[in-house]
Amino acid sequence: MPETNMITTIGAEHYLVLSAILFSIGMAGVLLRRNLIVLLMSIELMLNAVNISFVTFSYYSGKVEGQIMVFFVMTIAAAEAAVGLALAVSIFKRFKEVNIRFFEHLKG
Amino acid sequence: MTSMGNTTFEIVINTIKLLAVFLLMVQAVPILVWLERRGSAFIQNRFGPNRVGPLGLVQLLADAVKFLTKEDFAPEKGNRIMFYMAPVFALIPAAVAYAAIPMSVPLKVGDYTFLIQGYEINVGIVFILGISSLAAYTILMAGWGSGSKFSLMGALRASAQIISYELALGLSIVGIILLYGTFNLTEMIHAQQGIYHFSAFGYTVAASWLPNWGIFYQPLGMILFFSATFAESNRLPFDLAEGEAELVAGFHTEYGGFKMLMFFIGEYGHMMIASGLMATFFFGGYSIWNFTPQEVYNWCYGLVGSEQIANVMNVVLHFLSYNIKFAIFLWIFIHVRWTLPRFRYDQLMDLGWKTMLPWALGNTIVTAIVIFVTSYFVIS
Amino acid sequence: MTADVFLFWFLALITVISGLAVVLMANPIYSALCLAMTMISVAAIFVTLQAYFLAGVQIIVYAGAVMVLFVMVLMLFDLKHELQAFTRGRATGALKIASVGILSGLIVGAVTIGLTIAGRSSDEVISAAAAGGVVDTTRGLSEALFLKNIFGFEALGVLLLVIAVGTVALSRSKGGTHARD
Amino acid sequence: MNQQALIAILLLSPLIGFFLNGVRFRSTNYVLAGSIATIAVLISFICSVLLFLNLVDLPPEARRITANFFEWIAVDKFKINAGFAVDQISSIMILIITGVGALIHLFSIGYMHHDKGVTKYFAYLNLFIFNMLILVLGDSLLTMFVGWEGVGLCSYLLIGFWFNDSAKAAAGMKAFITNRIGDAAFIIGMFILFMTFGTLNMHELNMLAPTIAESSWLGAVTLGTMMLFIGATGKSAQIPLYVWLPDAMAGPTPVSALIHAATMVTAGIYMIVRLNGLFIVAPNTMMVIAIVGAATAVMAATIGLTQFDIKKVLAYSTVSQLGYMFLAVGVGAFGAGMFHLMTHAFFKALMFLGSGSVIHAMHEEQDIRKMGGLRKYLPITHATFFLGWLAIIGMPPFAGFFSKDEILWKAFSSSQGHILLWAAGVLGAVLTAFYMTRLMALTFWGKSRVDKSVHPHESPWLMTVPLIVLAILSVVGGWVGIPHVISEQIGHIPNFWEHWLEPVIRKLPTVVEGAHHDETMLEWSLMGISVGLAAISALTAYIMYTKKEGASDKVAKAFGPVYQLVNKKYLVDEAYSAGIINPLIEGSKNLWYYVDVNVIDKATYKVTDLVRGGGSFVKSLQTGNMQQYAMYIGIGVVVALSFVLMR
Repeated sequence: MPETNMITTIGAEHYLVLSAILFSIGMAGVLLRRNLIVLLMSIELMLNAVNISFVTFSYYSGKVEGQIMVFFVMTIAAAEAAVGLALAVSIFKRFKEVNIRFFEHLKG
Repeated sequence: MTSMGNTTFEIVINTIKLLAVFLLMVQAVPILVWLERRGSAFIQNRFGPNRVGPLGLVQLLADAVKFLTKEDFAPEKGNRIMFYMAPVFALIPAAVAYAAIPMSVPLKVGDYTFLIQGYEINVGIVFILGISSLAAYTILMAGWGSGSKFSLMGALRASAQIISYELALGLSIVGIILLYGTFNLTEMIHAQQGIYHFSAFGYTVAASWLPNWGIFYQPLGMILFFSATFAESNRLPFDLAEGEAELVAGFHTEYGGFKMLMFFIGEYGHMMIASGLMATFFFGGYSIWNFTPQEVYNWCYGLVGSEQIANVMNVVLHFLSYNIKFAIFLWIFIHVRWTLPRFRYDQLMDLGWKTMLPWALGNTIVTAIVIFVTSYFVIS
Repeated sequence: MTADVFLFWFLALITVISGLAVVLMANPIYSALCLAMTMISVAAIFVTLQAYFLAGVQIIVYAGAVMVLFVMVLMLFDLKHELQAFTRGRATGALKIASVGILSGLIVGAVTIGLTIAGRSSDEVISAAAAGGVVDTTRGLSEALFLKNIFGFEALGVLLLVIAVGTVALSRSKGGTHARD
Repeated sequence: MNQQALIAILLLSPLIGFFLNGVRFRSTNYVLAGSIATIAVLISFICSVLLFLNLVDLPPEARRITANFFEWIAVDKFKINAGFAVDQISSIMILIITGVGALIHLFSIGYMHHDKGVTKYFAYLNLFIFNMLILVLGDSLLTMFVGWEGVGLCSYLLIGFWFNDSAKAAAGMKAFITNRIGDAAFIIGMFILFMTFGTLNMHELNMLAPTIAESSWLGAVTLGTMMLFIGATGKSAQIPLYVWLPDAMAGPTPVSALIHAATMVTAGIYMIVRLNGLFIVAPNTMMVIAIVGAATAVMAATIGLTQFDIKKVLAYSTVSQLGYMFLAVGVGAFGAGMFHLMTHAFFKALMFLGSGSVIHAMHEEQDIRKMGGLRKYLPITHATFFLGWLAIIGMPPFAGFFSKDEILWKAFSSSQGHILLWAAGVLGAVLTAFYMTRLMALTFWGKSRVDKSVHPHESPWLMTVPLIVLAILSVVGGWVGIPHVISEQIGHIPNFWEHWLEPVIRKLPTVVEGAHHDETMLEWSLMGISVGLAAISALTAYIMYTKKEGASDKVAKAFGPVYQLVNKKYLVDEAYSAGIINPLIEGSKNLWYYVDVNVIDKATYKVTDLVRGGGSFVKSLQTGNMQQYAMYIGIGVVVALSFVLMR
């Protein structure tokens, strides 16, 4: 296998590592932030990271199915954002704040 | 990034072209402002600016000087970063989107072919829609950064209006996309050249004098699209974002001077995108009534006898054709602004969600069915 | 260093920085705007991967609609700088960060191992892409979507309908602009 | 036109009618509703006629038109098509169903015009026709069963049509539940037949039956056919499941005419005739069928003697006539059974519609003790009813004579027959003549006992036209099957009926010994005996109920307890409720109290307690902090991924 320069030759690994980094950032956001809306945004970040890897695989395998999955993910993301925001709005109406700890009232 | 060209010459020319398109857009704004002021005066039966220079044309320069020399200030309670960023960002979507609209036939110079548009992108429609939807951010940023409740209210209204009408806007052109089977604006214009003709059930129908324009296939789509673009560019009768009776001046209440001018440019830029898209989707783009570019070229060639000059002439003629259509729509924008009253906010939302969206959806469905039926069943 | 390589590093940098900013900014409005930035740069990354249509859709759906909604809601709430933006507890915080770190490391490891096991170094993959190539992406995409994956498409339609109804039900307040009584 | 398309139109036309009327069921526009329904059935009738003519054009062996619309069920070897077949038997049935059905629809427009639920009524009628056509045309037992259940449903809906009256609603329920018993047996029969033959297609069953009969255990076939027959006793109101039919008279009278006289109740006979190849290899079942049929014929006729409700008399008469048909198929005279089915459809529909006309004229009065002398008020009804009467008591040359005589002759002469069966048949005929004459006498003849406030009037043309058509059919309907002995005397008219059915009906040999001449003499004399006895019986009844008033009461007193027993329908209903229904209810109560509460409930409580105990432990892990949950997920992914990578 010829030695390739990791900086001057861009391959699938680069995109996938970028995707992994973005995913981890999003996950850290989900775990660490307290604001419900920022939490939702972090989830969007994770979904985007996954989208990148889908498109990467689609490109490097020459198949279009990966992009179909991105479509589906986008739709799910939009739906999730809509419901999440609606929930946030109702939480805000009730408590005048959107802190995640208000959801602790929902525990069984 | 091959779209910028393969050789240095091409890259340089393309860069210049991008700049030229941007400047073209920005320079059109003062003219439009003058046109709007004179036009409104004409409509309201008064004089308008007519003192500075012939017909008041130099008024533009005076205005520019005034804008530039005004004091630059920011509201104390506001968010300075956003306040200054918003007007700059207002320019970007308009300029980037406008550059994607083809304005004339490609110019052939030797081995090179130059497109008379900022750049070509294969999914032009999606791209333009996406970029112009980013305009909502600038308004929100301006409203938030101003730290004023009028600004914020105006910004919220405007952005809600923009994302609401984006649906109707997008759906209203699905019919035309289905019809031409492409997202590429140039291909779309190609499909609209020549005389009116289409094939159905295996037969070809042709008219002798009608042009092959989209409006004759999608009249409903045209009306919906044009109305939605009014809302997208925040113009009367949909200028709830400004609503001076209620909100002072909406999201740009706190702006003055050059920053204000940038918002102006953004708004007019949206108008220009809308007019350009109207011309491209429904009125054949740069193509000339009843003639294909090849016919025009042949005519030019017969006239001057030189390929090079004929080429240039062809380009110029088509550029003129495009600009005439473009100007007509811009004038309609202005005329409507000074003719129609403003909607109430709930009327606006009703119109968007309960009237235009269903009609656009119906238009899409009917178009799809008709295309399927006429192309699937062939009567031999 | 060619333009493509430069573009990738540039976009990757913007993506990572704005992504980090989403998580680290204390003011949620900045977070949201940074996320919009991330979305746009992800769209640009799609363009470098020749997924033009997806890039457009990414901008329309994410940047143009979803994020505008986020920003609107945030502005509506008028949330200022948060005093306590992050969760409490050092031990759990450390555990969380550690798990995230390990996870990202594992993903990277999995990717590299996976690519090696598959015996496809990036060169081969690129040549495969160049040979096969996704040429007319929009047409291929629509064919794959409407012919092969039509069930998923329809199911998503149903999902969106349910979501629309649910969202309206959640955020419905008494009265409104059309209140009759 | 394409045959399959014809079958499709035939089936779909009533269904469309049902939907058209069903979606606007609150409407009270009886003209529109009736027109839609009648035209829908008329279209079906036209299709039936066209199919019949197409069938005639084919050579006798190939007279079978099939239409497979789609594969309905496919599980391994078990494959059922939505397949429909028109052959000699089913073509006759569809003609009867759609023809008589159309007439009854027409009659209903007049009869139901004042009813609020008229649109719903017509929707139900159309649905019934549709289901009946499925039953008749379905080429496999399962397809037939769909129609079988469908007509049961429609019957239930129409019996309980006036469901505000709890007695009528209960009658509907009784019909439905009684039918369920038969249906359960029918399903079991299908299971057995499928296990034995590996198919449910009736054509294949008929073909396979003789080969199986030779090679394998006959018990399965006997058991399967017996189960099917029990199903048939439910649907066709035979002992022991006949009790629902008299109660079913709670429905509107045209319904009684269509469903409970002409079509649905004959489904059992039709089913047996369709499967004649199968039944004929199970002589034990055939014997049971014949005995049950004969017993029902006599028993129902005796009950009919004592009833005073005009519709009840006709209902018991129907049960009795159905018994005749079962007697016929039981002795292997499948053709005769179908023949009687057809003639019975004509004259019994006629009589029910006639009684409907009478009831209509008498303002919903059904008690024949309050009638009498209606002849002068209802001339057309009387005339048509009179013809129907002649047909049912078997007077030559009316329709009933030919079919009934054919059955009696076969009961005597077939290898499955017996002289006792013949005697029971003759007894039934005599009783039938008596009670039908009684009905005629009390309703139309003699002195008027009509209440002063009631002014009887002749019905509108919408109701009389169907009566007239059916009366004509009752007269001439039997002429398609004139027996050899008679046709030889009057000039060799061929027996169309036998020729038509010959390719699809298996025949049993006749076993009467002696020469041809003797046989003819025997047939003539048997014919003479039955007709003569019936005539005497009718004359007696005529005298008893018109000339000598009080004679009937004297007879009733003379028989005393027997009369009471018969009048109370042999106390069968009471016996059922004491013997079966009440023990069932008591047993269920005990089951509920001892088994359900003490065993099952307690067990489930124990399980829930266990789960709840476990849950309260797991609950403590749920802090409600979502980020903690997310962390759990993250740790889980880390563990899983590292496991995969380290492996």
